[in-house]
Amino acid sequence: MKKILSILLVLAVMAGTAFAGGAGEGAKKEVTIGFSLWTMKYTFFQAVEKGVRDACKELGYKYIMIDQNEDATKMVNDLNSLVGQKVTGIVITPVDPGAIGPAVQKARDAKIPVVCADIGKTGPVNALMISNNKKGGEMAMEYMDKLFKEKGIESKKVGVGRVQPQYTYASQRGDGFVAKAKELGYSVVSDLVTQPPTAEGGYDTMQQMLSANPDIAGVFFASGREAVGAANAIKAAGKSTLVVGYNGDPEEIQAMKDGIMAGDIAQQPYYIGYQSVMILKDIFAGKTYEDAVVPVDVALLTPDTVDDFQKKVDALMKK
Amino acid sequence: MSTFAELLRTERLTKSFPGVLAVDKVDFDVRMGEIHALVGENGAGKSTLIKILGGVYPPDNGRILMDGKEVAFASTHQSLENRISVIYQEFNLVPDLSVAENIFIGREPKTFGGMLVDFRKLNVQAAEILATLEMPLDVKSYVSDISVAERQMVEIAKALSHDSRLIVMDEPTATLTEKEVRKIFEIVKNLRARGVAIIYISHRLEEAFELADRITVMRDGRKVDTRDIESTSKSEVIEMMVGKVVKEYFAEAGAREAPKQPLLEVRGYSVADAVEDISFTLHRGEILAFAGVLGSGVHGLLQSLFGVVPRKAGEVRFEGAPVRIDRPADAIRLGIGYVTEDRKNAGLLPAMSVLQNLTVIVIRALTFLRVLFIRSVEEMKSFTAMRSRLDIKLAGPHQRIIFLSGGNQQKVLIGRTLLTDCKALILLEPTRGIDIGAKAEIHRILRELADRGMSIILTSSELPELVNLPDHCIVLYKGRKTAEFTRATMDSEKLVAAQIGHTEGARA
Amino acid sequence: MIRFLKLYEKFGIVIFIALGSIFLVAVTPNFLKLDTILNILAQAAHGAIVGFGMTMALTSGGFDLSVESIMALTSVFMALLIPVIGIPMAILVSVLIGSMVGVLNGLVIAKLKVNPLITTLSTATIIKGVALLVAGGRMIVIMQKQFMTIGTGKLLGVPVPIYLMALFFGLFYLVVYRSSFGRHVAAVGSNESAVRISGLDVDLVKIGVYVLVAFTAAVASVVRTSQALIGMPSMSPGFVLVVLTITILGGTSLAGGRGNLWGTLLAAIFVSMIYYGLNLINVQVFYQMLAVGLVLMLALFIEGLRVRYLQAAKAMGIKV
Amino acid sequence: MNGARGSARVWIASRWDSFGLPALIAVLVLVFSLLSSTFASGYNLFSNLAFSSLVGIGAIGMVFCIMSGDFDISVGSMSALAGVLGASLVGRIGGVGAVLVTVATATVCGIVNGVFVTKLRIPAFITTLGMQYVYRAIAYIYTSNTPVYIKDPFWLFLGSGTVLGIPLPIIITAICFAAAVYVLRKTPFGRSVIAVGTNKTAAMLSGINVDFIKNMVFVLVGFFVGVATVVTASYLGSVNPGMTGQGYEFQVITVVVLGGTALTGGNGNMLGAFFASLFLTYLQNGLGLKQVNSYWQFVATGLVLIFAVGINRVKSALLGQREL
Repeated sequence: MKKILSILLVLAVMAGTAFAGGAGEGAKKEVTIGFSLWTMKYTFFQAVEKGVRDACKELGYKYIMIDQNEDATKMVNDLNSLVGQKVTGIVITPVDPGAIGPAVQKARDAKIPVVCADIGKTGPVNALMISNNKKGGEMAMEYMDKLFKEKGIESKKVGVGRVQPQYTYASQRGDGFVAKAKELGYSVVSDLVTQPPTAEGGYDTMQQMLSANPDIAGVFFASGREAVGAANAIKAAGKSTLVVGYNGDPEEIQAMKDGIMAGDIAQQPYYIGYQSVMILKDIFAGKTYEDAVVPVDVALLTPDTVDDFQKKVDALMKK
Repeated sequence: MSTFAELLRTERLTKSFPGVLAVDKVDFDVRMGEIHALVGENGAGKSTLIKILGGVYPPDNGRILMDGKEVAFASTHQSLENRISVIYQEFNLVPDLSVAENIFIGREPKTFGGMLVDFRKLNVQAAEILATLEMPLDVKSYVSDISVAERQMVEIAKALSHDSRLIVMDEPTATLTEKEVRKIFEIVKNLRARGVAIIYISHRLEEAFELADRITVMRDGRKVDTRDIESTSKSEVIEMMVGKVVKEYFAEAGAREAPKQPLLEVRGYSVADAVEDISFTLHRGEILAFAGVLGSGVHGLLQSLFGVVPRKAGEVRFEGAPVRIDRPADAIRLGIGYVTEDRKNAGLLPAMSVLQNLTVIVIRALTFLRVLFIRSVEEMKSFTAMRSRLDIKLAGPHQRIIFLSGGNQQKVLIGRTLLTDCKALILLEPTRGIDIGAKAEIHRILRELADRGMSIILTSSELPELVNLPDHCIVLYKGRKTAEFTRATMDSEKLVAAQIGHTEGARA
Repeated sequence: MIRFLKLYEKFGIVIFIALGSIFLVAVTPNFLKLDTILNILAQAAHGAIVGFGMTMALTSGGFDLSVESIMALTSVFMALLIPVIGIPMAILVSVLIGSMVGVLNGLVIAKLKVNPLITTLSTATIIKGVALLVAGGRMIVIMQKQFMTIGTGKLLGVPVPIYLMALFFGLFYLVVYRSSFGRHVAAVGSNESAVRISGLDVDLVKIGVYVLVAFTAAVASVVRTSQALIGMPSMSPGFVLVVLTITILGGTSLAGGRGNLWGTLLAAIFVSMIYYGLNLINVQVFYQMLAVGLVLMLALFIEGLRVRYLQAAKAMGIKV
Repeated sequence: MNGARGSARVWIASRWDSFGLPALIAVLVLVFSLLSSTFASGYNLFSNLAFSSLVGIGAIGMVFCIMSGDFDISVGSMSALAGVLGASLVGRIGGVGAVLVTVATATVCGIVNGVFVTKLRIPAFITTLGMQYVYRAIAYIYTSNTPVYIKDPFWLFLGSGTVLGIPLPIIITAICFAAAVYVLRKTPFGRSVIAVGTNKTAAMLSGINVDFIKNMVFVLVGFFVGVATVVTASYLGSVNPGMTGQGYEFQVITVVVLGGTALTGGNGNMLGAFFASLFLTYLQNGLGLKQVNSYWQFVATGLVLIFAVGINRVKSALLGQREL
């Protein structure tokens, strides 16, 4: 009996407030962009977020960001919640691109356009801005090949440290690297997943690679901070193995300045975020996007190019 | 050492818990170097009173004075500082520490500038204290490995190590054998000689009268009176305790024809660490008692008969047919009931109501299609029936069992098995730690059951129970049958002798 | 047999290490090399150090799931403080801050009597948030390269973390088995009410325990941070499960009362060896997971049989 | 009883189990709806309700488990394994079959855990700690780490469909909880679970087959995790061997404990778990909509947790259920 009462209590309150809320809804007319983000814990996503926010500011859009906290189910609930408050458009950087299908469908049914900012997509999204992970891996290998030739390094042994397996989109970086290595006649002697997926994990993994192949010539780590850890391990072991990372986050830039990292594949998170909103703007303006994929190029950073890259980034992030 | 100088006095001491007034304006005093017996039925407030003295419960009202000065008992620590040690019934030793560590817990001798424990010194000091108790016990052995009596000693040693002026003992002999009880008595008396005051709580009046200088009786949280032991008598004390005169403190041998048909036949029964090659027959309507001190294997035997511990050898026939009893469930199915000696740890279901505790065994019988849904009405019926049959005192069926008095809890446990209308009932220590009133009631109940044809096996560490209750009593010593008595041949001296191994001519 | 089983209780994990080593020696020449072995030990260090703390927590009948967050918090503060007050002071202060989380855990568990599991689960969330707030969500690069020595340097050819591991083992050995505090921790885990009655301040003991766990986590964080040279507000995700696996594999029971530091030490080395070894031969990460899980289950399986055998022996009246 | 104040405190305390969390939820909802016009839309409240069922359903089995004095932290991996297995079979055995397989798989995992715990007497926490590696690994290997998409209309309907305007997850949750409450309060099994949880020995002496009960409890955990997985999978439209159920175990345990079930066994509150799950959902959603910095959200959630569990402690203290 008590139980039933308590349930009724909750339902009653919900109904009441729902009614109250219902009254408020009709009011807002201005354009609102809802942004659902993987997490605010890592630099890359912070940059994406900044891009989206700036774009909205520029266009005078109202902006709501909800953090998925790396939880796929929460992500879906957040999306539904955004749909529920009738936002004008949705940008999403999904922690699990495979899991947005139904939610996106809901949004589209409610005439709300959805743009994915990187990672991937399922369901009827209007557009996906995605940086070219595979190409990034290939570029890393090509760059290494170039350096080997310059430095006259004979060893044909290279290694790759991948991101956690559940992030399939990012394992393409590794795939690209491995494919290109085979193509250029290198042998990938260790192909490991970095555990834990942080700098100190990169350190451990690199030590293991070095024990397995002391003469390993170069390694590619599919995530920047892991690459930094790996570079430290190489330094500590007094080796000269070349390290190339992926992302273009400040810690990598610093590592390259210190000369412990040979190169880095920079993504354009800010641009991805910013551009996603611009696509929405076009859609609002009547331009049709259906299931469009907008590849975003990645740039190779070398010790020479790193400085002005950093200037650019700082400029953007300070804006 | 001025004997009879007042050591501790409580004034209008009051403590209440939600729903109960546990201790009600108690004025109570203890003198130096006296043994002060504290008696009263369960729920009379004895335990609460001593827990206040032990600093476990802060009193709601009233004051406590030592040597005439008011002192605070906010924490166990403070009461120890006031050199009061309380030895609770449920032991407060740490199984995973050694005897020595337990005695000096919190006060270990240190080395390395107080950083490390000086185990050598620790063990020496502990050994010294145990020596004064003439207690041969390895101070390095883990408490988890020593006997109950030994633990009792360790508790006392612990109290001495605090060099306490007042030691409170709650039922120290409840689980001990006659021999061990003697030992404790010696120690207690020699403590008195040293000027230590002792508050001695016991349900065994004869102990109180043997030991105590004064006796205080409590009832319903109030103090009834304090008397000098010379100026009172057992019956008077009992009267004060129960408020009414309980006739026949123990059920009397009624004229009963010797039971005939066998129900349970046990042959060549052995249990590891307990008994060797035991044979006996339990007849319908018979009360069979097993007497035996700790280590006699009595408990092991009875537990094994109910399938709690595995048997090593031997055969069991129930109603003529050979049976295997590997799990309690088997025994219950056959119609054997079991009441544990360890109410707290093996009997009660603390999180559950009295009702649920009572019907736990038979619940499936009270259930539609045995699993689908419990027929609440039926359940309540059987509850009320059993409640009135055993006269269980409680607030209501949904009251939590833990809020009942020991006696009533015991009744619930017995009622639990009776609901199964079993043919045989095994009881271990049926009246341990419950008050005289309840004792008498439980004995009456057992009698009635036997008269109705129920066969009962029980064991008890209380001599009068063994002497008066059973039709037939078997004495075990170190796992073997050493003596056997019938109602006719029962003789308490011989019984005690047989229990402690002096069997000359005891066999009847 | 019985004696063997008693021995197994303490050092059973050695057998696993032996078998593991034999396997790895057989499959890869790179295993049986000095620097490989040193690296394995070095990579075992942080797990072992926190493992010692966790062993203590389990001995007290408690639990700590907040170690990851504590490491993150410490890491962040170190990165922020090193430029300001120099490396030694920064380490000191941030380890202190990390240990303070232990005080928080201890207070909630001891005073509010909230279950340790749920308490540390909550504080883990809180501290994660705090760490992110302090760092402003950034990875904070540490410029002072000499800080690397702690995690990556060598002394007489032996990595520094190994020394730390040894030091902490010795330290905790004394604390757990020889100090009165350690004995009281065991006592609390074994029979709390008894300890209360004995007039000991149980709450203080508990708080002490959680401070120690936090302390070990903070120290582990120093090692890890110096290896990464980055202050990370999100450090070593999933580490707490590794630590629990180590502690339990080491044979410390959740029941409390008795902890097995030797076991923890050896188990840490063993776990490190599995991951390191399997990576030497490029085993896919899924199979590594499977390996760890199966090994743990196997250990438990044997443990179960051991206990059963002892019980059976008791039942047959064999003195155990 | 000392004075009216005391009795008032006891009055509240004794009713906390049934009304405490609902009251908190009511307050929460009211506060947030005052702060944000969008929070309190019926749509939002209901979609949150549906979301909270993902953890809620999984919590049902865990309530039984924790009441019986045990524990299962393998539920996350269990969910992943069951999900990928079921989803991968849709093509061959159809939606209904696949759903059944999913539930069955999780249930089997439960049996495995149960056998380890009861037959080998290994503490459940440890067993499930080990199995959680194993289940997750098998899920990875079986799918060679590729997400499996749910296309089957029937299955999708279970997670995102509505009946009479009510989202199906809510209906499923309601049914599950109704059944669970019934089993717990009205059947001998429920009684046995409590008995085993509050005093194993006494239960055994009362003829209860403790091992069987414990086994069943783990089976229940598996079963309800299976159901939760089915709903979650169709809610997400896919199962991902690496993502599904990440951190699920702690979410579930959190709501169970927050719901007023004691980790010491015996005392439990089935509906409490549901309310707790709802409570946390509304909290996070509200904070999110209020644009509270996500770092602060961590802090807030943690504090609320401690606070809420702390209240349960205070309650039992007020009721004089003090253990010495």
